[in-house]
Amino acid sequence: MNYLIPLMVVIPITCALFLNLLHERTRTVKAISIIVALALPTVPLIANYGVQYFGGYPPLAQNPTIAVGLPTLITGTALNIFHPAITYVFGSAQKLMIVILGFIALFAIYISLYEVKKASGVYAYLMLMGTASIIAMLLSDDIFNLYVFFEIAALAQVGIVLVSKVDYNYETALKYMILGSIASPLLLIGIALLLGVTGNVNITDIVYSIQHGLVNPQSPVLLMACSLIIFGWLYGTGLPPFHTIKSAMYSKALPTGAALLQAFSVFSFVAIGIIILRIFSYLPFAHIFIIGISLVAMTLGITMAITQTDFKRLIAYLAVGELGYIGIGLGLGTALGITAGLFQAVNEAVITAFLFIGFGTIMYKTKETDMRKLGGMLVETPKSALLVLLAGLAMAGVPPFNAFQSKLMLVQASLNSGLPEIAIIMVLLSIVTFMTFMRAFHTIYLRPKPADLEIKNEKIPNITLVAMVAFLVVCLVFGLFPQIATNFLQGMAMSIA
Amino acid sequence: MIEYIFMITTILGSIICLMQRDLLKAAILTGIPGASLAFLYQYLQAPDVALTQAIVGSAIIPVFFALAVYRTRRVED
Amino acid sequence: MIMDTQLASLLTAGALIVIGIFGTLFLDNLIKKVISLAFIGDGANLFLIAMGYKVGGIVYIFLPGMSMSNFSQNASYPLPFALVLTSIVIGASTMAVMLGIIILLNKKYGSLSASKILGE
Amino acid sequence: MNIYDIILKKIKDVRMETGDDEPVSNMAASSMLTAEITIISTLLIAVVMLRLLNKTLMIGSVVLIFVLAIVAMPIMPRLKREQNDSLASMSFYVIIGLGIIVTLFYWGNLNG
Repeated sequence: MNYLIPLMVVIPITCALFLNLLHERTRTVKAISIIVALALPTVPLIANYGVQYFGGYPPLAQNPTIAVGLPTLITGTALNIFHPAITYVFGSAQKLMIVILGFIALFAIYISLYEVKKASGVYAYLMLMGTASIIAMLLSDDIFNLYVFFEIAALAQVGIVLVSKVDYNYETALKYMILGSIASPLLLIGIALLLGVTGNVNITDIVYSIQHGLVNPQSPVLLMACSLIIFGWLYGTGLPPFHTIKSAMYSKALPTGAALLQAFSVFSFVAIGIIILRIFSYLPFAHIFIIGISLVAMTLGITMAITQTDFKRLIAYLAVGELGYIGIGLGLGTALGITAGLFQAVNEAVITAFLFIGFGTIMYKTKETDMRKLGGMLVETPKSALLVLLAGLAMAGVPPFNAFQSKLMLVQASLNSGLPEIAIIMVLLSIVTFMTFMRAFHTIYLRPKPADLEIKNEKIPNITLVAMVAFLVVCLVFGLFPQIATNFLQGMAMSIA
Repeated sequence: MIEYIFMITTILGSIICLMQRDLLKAAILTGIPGASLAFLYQYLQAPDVALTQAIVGSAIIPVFFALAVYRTRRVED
Repeated sequence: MIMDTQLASLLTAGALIVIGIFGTLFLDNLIKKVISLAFIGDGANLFLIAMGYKVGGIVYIFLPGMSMSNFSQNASYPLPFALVLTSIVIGASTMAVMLGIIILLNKKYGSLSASKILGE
Repeated sequence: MNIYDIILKKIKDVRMETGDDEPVSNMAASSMLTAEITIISTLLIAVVMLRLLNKTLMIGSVVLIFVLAIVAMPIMPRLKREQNDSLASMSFYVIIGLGIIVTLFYWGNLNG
């Protein structure tokens, strides 16, 4: 029994509920948040790989004591290997992704604790709840369990936007909830159709049923289920047609919240995307569709980013556009492509969190997000300006940083699959990404300071700089030694492809 | 046979509820599809879900809506 | 019997979803939008319940005195029903959050019109 | 009148139609121009992938899209206006997207 696997989800949820009760006790809230945030990346780091069956019911084939005396109707058929319990699978790919998610959540929580005078238990509660549900989505091998945590994550994201006190945050949150209440029942119906055809909610068993001919793979009901699950996936991750609302959500959150929100999107993209690939990869059209929607997301996200005047919205659109690169990797469907896609997901989560927190220092100093009213910040914050510049270089895929390695792998994968056009588009859009970032950097930092810009005389908290340096170190390590990451991810990619 | 009646009341109730101009009436009328669905679940061999739906659908959700209407405005503008 | 109960309840679920989507898209009042969203959720739940229904079956509760083989052949499939319980509660809590935001927005704008509050 | 002025004038015209009365700065015009070129070139390169299906179809559609893009030149301001933050347009595109996805999956897998 490997108790650390359920604890990865249980610890943050329990502490989150507890934090919500402690409303006024600032110091207790701070102490508990610091300890729990530290636990987020360390627990998956020390946990051993394994499988957790909730309730202690492994499949009958692995549990001979129960199987004794059962009729052959049960032990002789596929029922023998089906999973009766909710199953959590913790492999090497999950380990890397959960550690990275925990790392981002750790710094988001620390910065949120030190940037405000009075630590708010509610904000920490929402961040921990969201992180726990995304960890559960990555671990879960049960599609309904995934749906439940998907809904909790959506509510936590809305909550993070609601507490931000940015203008028009309530309106954006309500829009997101309305669109979500259209999309998530449709995702539920997709799961219901899958359940109706295969009689199962465990993904391994569904894949077994489809591959061994227990159900007809070409049945139109399965096609319908695939399209509805893909629609729910688009909603959860902010691919078009949901890219406007998702980028609005990022821009209405606090910088720490935005950094965490995009990490949620990236990892739920990976979690649900892998499930779609595992179940429906026998449909040739599923791959074509994933590549197509990723291209649309990249193009729309990056071109919309160029035309923005609000820098938070600009990074938000860039974050949506970068999701397309992961989708290309998953959609190519080869082992190299999927490894590259997963690697890009890890890199993007780190880099975008880095950028959101880096540009967040501007908001901290000026309370202004409109680029037309900003300028000359280089003199005020030289250290964070340098770090933001490095983050932008990393996002555009400049060597020695990590995104260079993953984008190179993506280009190689698309060339190997005989689709050089995708490689050309990816390179082109990387250049445009770099140009967009440099435009924002120039207007905010380099151009002369406008006369009416008020700069508050407050020092940026040290923890913010520490967090940015830590993200930079992760970027450099994965950039110089990409094998560290790809070795973790390769196993999962091989099993899907 | 009786389940068909509940199906019809569910659909008609939801349409009538959305056609009201008085929001308080609309809020209370959401109880009709909720309660019909609870009976329907009973006939579809799911008694435990029927119990939950009877509480949530015919009591809690209409009360939520009615409270929201009470705190905001009653007539649609 | 014109139509079997399972098909009829699937059609009812479809009708509820269509009514809900229509209401969400075309009704301007926010409270009515949320009521329509509740109908979409109800439709999805009814759909799941109809998946587990078995024509001529019995309720899936094993009472003392029942024959094991009769039960295992005729009982309806309980897994979807267990899922619906969770789904109902999730739907109700989402609804509560939305209504809370609507009350706050009504204070700010003095109106419940979606085109006034959520346009642009 | 060089090309840059023509483009600036076109963007101003489109702005005028939409009632958007912000002054058109150099920066805004050049970023609109970059976005415009990016979107057209991405579209053209993506269409080349149709070669896997049929070569004649690919050549025909590349030419067609090139001509259409030249005719409908300032695409980006219109595209930006479509992707605004109002709930009505967002839910419209969501429902259209749902319709397209469901249709594509039926058609694409039953005939593919």
